[in-house]
Amino acid sequence: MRPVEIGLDGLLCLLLLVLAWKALRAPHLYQSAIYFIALGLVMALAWVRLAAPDVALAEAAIGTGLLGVLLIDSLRVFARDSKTDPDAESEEPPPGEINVYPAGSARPSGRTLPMILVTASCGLLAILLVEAIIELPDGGGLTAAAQENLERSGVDHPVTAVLLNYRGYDTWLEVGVLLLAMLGIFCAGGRVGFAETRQSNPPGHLLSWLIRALAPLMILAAAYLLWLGKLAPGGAFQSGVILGSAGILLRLAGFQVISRLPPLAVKLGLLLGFGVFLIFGGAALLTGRAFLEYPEARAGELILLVETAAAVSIGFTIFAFFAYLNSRDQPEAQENHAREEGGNQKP
Amino acid sequence: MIAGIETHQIYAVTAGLLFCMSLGGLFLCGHFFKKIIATKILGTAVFLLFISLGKRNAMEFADPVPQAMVITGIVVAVSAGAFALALARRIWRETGQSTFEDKP
Amino acid sequence: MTPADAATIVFCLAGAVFFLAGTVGLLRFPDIFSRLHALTKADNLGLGLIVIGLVFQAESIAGAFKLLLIWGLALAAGSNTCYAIGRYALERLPEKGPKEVEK
Amino acid sequence: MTLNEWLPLIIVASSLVPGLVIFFLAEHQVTARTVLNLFGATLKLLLVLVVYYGILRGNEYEFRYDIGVDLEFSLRVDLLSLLFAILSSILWLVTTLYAISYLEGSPNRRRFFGFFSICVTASTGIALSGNIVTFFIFYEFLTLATYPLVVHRGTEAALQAGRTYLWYTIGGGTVLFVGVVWLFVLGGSMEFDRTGALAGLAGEHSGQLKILFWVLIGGLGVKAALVPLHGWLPIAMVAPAPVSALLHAVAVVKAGAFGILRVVYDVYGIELAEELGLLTGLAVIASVTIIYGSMRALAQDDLKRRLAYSTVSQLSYIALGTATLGVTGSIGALVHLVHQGVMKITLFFCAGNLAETLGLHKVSELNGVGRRMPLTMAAFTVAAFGMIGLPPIAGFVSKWYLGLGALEAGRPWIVAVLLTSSMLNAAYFLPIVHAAWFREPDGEWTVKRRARYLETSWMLLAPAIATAVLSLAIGLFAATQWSPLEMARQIAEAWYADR
Amino acid sequence: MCFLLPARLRAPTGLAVAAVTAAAAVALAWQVAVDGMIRHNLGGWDAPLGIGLYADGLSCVFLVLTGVVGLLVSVYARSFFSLPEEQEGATKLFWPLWLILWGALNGMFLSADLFNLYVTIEVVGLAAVALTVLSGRPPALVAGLRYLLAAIAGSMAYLMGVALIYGSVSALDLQVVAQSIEGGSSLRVAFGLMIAGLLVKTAVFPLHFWLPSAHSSAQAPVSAILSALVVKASFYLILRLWVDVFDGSVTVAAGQALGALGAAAVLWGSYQALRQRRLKLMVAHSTVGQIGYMFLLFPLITLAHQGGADAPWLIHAWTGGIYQALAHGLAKAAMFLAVGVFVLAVGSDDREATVDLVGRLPMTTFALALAGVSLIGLPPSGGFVAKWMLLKATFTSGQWWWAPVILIGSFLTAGYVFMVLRQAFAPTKTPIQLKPVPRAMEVTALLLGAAAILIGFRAEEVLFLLDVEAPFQEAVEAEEGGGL
Repeated sequence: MRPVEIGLDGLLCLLLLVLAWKALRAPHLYQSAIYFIALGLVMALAWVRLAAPDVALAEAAIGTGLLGVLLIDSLRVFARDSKTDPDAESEEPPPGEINVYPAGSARPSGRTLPMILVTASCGLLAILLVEAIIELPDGGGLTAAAQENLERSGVDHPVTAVLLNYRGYDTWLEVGVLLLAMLGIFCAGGRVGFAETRQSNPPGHLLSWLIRALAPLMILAAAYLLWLGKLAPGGAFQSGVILGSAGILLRLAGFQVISRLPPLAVKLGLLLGFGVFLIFGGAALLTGRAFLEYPEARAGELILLVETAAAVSIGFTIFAFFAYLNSRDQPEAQENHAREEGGNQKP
Repeated sequence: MIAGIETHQIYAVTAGLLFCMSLGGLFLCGHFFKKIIATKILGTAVFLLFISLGKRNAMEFADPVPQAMVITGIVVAVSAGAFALALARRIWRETGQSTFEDKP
Repeated sequence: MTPADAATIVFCLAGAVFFLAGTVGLLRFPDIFSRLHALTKADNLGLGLIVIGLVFQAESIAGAFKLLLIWGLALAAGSNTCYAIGRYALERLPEKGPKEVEK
Repeated sequence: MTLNEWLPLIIVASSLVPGLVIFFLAEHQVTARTVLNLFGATLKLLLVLVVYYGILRGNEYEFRYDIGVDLEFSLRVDLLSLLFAILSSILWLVTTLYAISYLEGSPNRRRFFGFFSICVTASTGIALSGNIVTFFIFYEFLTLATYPLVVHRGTEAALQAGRTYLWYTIGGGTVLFVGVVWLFVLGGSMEFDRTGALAGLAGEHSGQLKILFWVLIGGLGVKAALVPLHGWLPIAMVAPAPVSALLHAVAVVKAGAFGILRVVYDVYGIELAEELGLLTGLAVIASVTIIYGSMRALAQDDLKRRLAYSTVSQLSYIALGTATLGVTGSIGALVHLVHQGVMKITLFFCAGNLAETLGLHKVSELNGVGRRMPLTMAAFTVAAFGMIGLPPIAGFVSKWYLGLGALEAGRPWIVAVLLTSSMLNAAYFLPIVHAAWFREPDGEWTVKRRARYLETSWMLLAPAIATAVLSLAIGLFAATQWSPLEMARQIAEAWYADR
Repeated sequence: MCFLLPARLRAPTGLAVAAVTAAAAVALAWQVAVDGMIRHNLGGWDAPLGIGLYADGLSCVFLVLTGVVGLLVSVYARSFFSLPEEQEGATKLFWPLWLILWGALNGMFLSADLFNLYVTIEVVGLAAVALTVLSGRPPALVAGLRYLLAAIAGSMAYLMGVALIYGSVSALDLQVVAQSIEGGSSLRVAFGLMIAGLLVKTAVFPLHFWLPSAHSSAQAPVSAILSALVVKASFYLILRLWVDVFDGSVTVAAGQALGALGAAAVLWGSYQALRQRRLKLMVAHSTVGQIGYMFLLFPLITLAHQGGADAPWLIHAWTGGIYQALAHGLAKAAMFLAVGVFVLAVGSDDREATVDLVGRLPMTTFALALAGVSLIGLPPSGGFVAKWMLLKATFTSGQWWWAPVILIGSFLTAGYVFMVLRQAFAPTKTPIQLKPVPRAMEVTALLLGAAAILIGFRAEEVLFLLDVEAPFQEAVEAEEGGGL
């Protein structure tokens, strides 16, 4: 290890810690969100330093990109929607007041004791944990095993091999988690289905031109990454995320995307990845192999097919998260607004 | 002394610290929004440990198994986070409640 | 050290200087428009210089082309972001006056 | 499996099945319900008698069923269980007849008879249990089955009584649970026919065994209403008369007393109990209870409450006899188990008749009631004299043996207790008898229920008279081969056989 | 092998899938009982690279429990969600969510891979929260968020432990890990983190803070699923880790600590249940208490290790704890379903509103009573067998200090169960109009209650199943040898 490298890694780690601290302690939610997104970006650098470009891609795209968009979109809600208490209505700041975010860390004075307790126990845990981590043996891992079996797996990139072949079951479940989260968000929203509305203030001409131009490019990039996953960093997740962000961009620019699709297609899109996995798994069982086992000779093609389906589903679901949350509040908010106005007029 | 430190160790220790910090944050932060952020950092810390463990061999290739697990983990964590956000938003809209303490 | 390496070092250093200047500008300038100004210059030029520096290291024409594509995309995205922020600030300015915008 | 193995189970099921079926009948299907009830009761009695006959011929009846690991469900017939089983099946039949008439026209009869049958199932199960676990299972089952009966009326007082009853019995059950598990850990599954399993442990664990004994007695003493655990019994009086009758005569209190018998004789064995010095303590507690119960009974004006305290007192004769070392004392205890049941059920039937026919609940209202309801009061008088211990009624026999046993064991103070108690018995029963027969009525009777020929409905009257006659008969014919006394003698002699 | 397909369809299909799933679980259990342990390597890759599914007696017992409860709850839910009162929110998503949850539970019982277990517990957690907030009522939403955050924190702690284990032994398969495990502080910390994370999900005192509100604010079938099955899943996992993976490295102190938490849960949960006026809250608190009983198993099986692997009480403690899980699963499902019927019919879940329940809803009252009997541990019932075994193990192993906890807990349980039933016999002065309730709902509640009682009659089959590849083989053999 060269001192320069140590210095660089040390600096990155310090930055990570500081950003995390800031994200947790910032007085405003908005700042928290920004620090968190910055943390994600630095983290992506850290992944690269740790020779994990796949993870870096995933983190930057999903962990920071998608979640960042969702967080900031949520801030809009937390800032704008007033309490339903009608008395408080008049004291609310006028609409458009963006910078007044509810403070997140206002803490009643009675909570000193739990604070000390929590801090102390976390400190203790930290000591134990660091000791445990330092004690871990050097070396080990399954790199060798993964490499050895690479030939039989049908792909050349070990991470993809693990994701889709060795541990394909996890990936299947994970696509299931995405589907589940979508259902959960439906539950939380109390409404199934999407209601995209046109943005109240349309973006400028320039932006919509750019996004129109970018969308096909992004789809192309997604396809490229998918293909690349066979031999180099890339694959279903990264590609899916790019697809999803294409959708989010379109949506941000005010396009209605999901509403234009028939409901059945929406459902199919959400289910595609999960279903294709299941079909392959079942087929393998029927032909006397283990669940999710690929025949060696054709593993490459089959994996690509499954990956494509998974990518489409992932992209679609990620976009659906955003589309649902983003559109969720608007009709009702307007409705409320209309009702209030009506109420004001009567007396 | 310094030369004996490996890259992965620096990151692994950072992961441990991050984990504890965000765990404390999860308990101490009041607002739903910050609690959600704390859970995300918690997840990131765990993933960091995984990946740094994969780098132990100081080879060109990092261990692919933890990488694959982390990619899976990130997706799972983001799904959970999105769900939590959706819930928090709904609660805020329905009741104006933004922490577990205040009862509107 | 080959001439290509030397060129890379020069261009990348120049790019870094632009980034540094842009960051200082972002931190020190008083209002939103001048900050935007500093930021975009640094982004576009700094990134451009670094890309050019890296092109010398590219193994193939395709690789070099990809690097340039990145720059192009970043340019488009950067100008759009700048445009959006500026427009937003302009709309709000009459009511609120200049204020902190953090990105 | 042969029929002999299944018979104990069938005996238990003969009341369980009708009970469960009754729940599925509609409230208004009176005939079906009555037929079912009587069929079950008769069948049970017949089966018990068949088994008795078989036992006398040397057959063995045992049903075993493995629940898992080392929990075993076992029903086994021996003479002691037969004694209790015969008592409960006879009295169940009689009480069912009585209850059908008593509750005529009142609501929720389906529920009542359902639980009534289940309650008898539990007490038969207790009688036939072959080991301590099975005993415990039925013991707790009994608690559950009687609760709905106690609160049957649903009034505030009934609910209150139910609550008290539950706290006492569940508390007792919990203590017993500890005792049973502890016992199990020390001595294995505790089959009742393998007495002396604990004897080997006496040297090493005598301290534990002593504590364990009192834990077990503490658990059982709640149902056996030993002072100071008797609090629930007088309060539970609010239940309908047939329930009180059954509760006091067979079901609940006898379960406790029966349990004490089993623990002393079949679990510890009389020798071990004596060796550990446990019997004297038990005798003292029983004596205190006898005297205390009688004193309290004196002070009660409510007829059923007076009877209840009388139960507290009379029950402890069984515990007292158990604690008296020697065959005669044991015979007294065993025979009193039966005699007290028959006499006490008579008294409750009569009290029920008075309440149901004339609306009389208080002792002070009974002046001259003998003229209006001569048959009822005649039955009452017989049973009351029996309780006091006048020959030749059943009570005399048991007291005689108890006293004799005490003298044999060299504990004359027990005789003193018996005499005091008898005097107190006389003091609270004789005024009732006197008032009923020799005082002038206070005024006109307000008649709640009319019958054409008799003083009240024959279905109410017949059971009371039958049990009165029975208590007279088992006293008179105590020396014959088929009497309870003879059975008790055989059981007790078996216990002391190896001494 | 059963793979359990979540179907995105409505009630009839859902019900059909439920039946198939339950049948598959039973069939698998049968196969395991006959042929012994089954292992299936997914994707054809052996451990350590691939993920294995693995069914032994322990997993089958839980699979069958889930199958039985799941099927009955499905029948109930079909009626429940067709009621006009329960149409608000996203209730039509009940079926897909519930079937995913069920599939994930089964996946968890079968999985033999630490990371895969993480994914399944996360699926279980997310699906459970989604079901909690199904009605969209504000209390449910808040409770759901609290539940979700607790669940995420718990699974992250678990995952941190997994990372440490991977770091030290480079394997994730349970069996491989178990073989290659050695002592060391990193393993201890890993174990502590995993257990702590799972304790949050199992809602063991004092980490139960999320449970009462979540379980009581969900709709009736959901509450039943959460209380009867979901908390059992993480209990199963703790058990699995404790006896199969960290077998050699658990210490007496750890066992005692877990037992102490369990004991505190028993007392606190039962006491809180006694204090509640709202029925659903009472039942939810009762879950906290009853879960505590299951954790009394740990000190008993742990001390045994020090005393040699053939200690006679091992088998008692082991079966007692698992029996408690089974009996509680059935009884609590019955209780929540019965309370659900009651709330629908009467329109209130106040404890005092149960007046004259016997007369008005006899079947439901009976179900409630049966479930109560099993919870208290009165014989004959599954709860009785469980408490008997546990109590016996405490005495035999000399750890008598757990005995008072078991008994006081029973006593408190009796208290709150009878507080409900006490009112049930009181006749009403003013006849209250009851809403009609579908028959199927009453019947399923009753069936579950009856099942909770019936497993007390026949423990042998369950125990036989449990014996397949069970830990403590030596103890079993010693026991059998001694018996012969």
